[in-house]
Amino acid sequence: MIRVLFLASLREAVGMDAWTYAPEMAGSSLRLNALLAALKPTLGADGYAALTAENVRIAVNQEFVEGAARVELKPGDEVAFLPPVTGG
Amino acid sequence: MIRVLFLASLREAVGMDAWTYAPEMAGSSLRLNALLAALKPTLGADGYAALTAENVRIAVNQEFVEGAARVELKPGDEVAFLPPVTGG
Amino acid sequence: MRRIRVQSGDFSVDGEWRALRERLDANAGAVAAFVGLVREVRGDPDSSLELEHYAGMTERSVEAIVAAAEGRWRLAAVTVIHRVGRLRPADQIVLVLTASSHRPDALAACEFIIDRLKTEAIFWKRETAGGGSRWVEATEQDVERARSWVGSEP
Amino acid sequence: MRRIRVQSGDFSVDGEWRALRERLDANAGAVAAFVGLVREVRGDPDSSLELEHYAGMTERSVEAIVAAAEGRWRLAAVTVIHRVGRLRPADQIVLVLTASSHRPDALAACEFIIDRLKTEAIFWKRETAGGGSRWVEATEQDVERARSWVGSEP
Repeated sequence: MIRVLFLASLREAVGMDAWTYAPEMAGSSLRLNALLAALKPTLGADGYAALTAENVRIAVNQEFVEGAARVELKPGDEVAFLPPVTGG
Repeated sequence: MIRVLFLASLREAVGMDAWTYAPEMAGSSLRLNALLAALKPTLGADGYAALTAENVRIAVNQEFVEGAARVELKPGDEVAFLPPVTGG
Repeated sequence: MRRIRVQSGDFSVDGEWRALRERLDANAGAVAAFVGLVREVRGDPDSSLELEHYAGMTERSVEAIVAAAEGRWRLAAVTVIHRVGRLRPADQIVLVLTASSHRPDALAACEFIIDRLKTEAIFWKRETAGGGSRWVEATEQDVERARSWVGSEP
Repeated sequence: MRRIRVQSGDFSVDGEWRALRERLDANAGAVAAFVGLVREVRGDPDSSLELEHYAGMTERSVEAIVAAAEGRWRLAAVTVIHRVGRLRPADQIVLVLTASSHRPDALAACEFIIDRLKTEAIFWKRETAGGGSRWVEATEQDVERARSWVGSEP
């Protein structure tokens, strides 16, 4: 089971704050781009476009990752989609 | 009567914090360099050298002045000798 | 010595200043501070600001900014408090305190930390005014300022 | 709005911060602060610092520095408190508070004021440590910093 979080404006863009993905993972690894592909039908075109915008960053277990095709996920991981930040 | 103040390290260099100068001023103006000349015998060579060092600034009535030969004094003026400052 | 907090409650500038001062030894000659206050949005006194964070990752993003400052300047103590949740005009939103032996280090580190908080710390702001609301984006100016520290020597 | 004081008594950072904050409207989003503390001289815990001023002219020299800052940046409020007399290690010596709508103005003005106070305000420092005492001179670094503001655009 992988927990997926949509933060701030992305929560509104996709219409939910979290999504749980429970694929058959035994024996084979799951890459981040496979998770994105699995999300696509759930989100619709607009939501998917928002998540994959150039300025959206992805964190796995609260660490930023790059190159969705190379990132491997394991059961229990938390994947978060973060829009551009504005603190201070 | 003109009041002359020696501030901070200059007070120690000349051995006094203030000096009062009461020349005959009626009819003629007194220039700052004449006051310096009048101070010289009172101060001795070391004290005079300290007062006329390049980094010493002079204020008349709490405003900095430049060019002692041009500055005119009138009775009641306050002349101050200020060594380099260090605030903050 | 670091004190970093992300909290919904208000903070006391006085309390934080006292707590920091107690941690200083007799070589700390300079403390710089920055306090951010919520500004009214588009002249609407009923406007508000909602600050969102990602618990855990946000705290670590602030820690990383403070660690970067500690790597560049000699700092005796640093405090960063950043609020989240719903804030109103004139509310305190962020506090940065930096202490050092010398003035230039304390001032530069304080400015560096607040500049980076604006562009790198994991917070999102949503402002509500005049019946509408929108997510705030980092301004070009903020991004420029944060970038200007890259490669510049302390 | 300016509040400028030269005084022998201590000041309260909290009190000054509250007083300044009360004077701000809902457009002031940034307050920068600097507090100078007396450092131990040459590791002597019994060292002390004596600050001398020239009553009247000193206050006006501080006013002139604050006016110069107000001319360069948009400031909603400025507070400067500078102590004189005998101070001990860890004592508060100077406070600068600058408030503005925006962060860059508050930060730059605070730094400008403290840099100028170091080199232009009419104060003299004499430090006593290890049985001897000497008048402190402005460091090359302080003079350089103050000079670096000349001609630089805000």
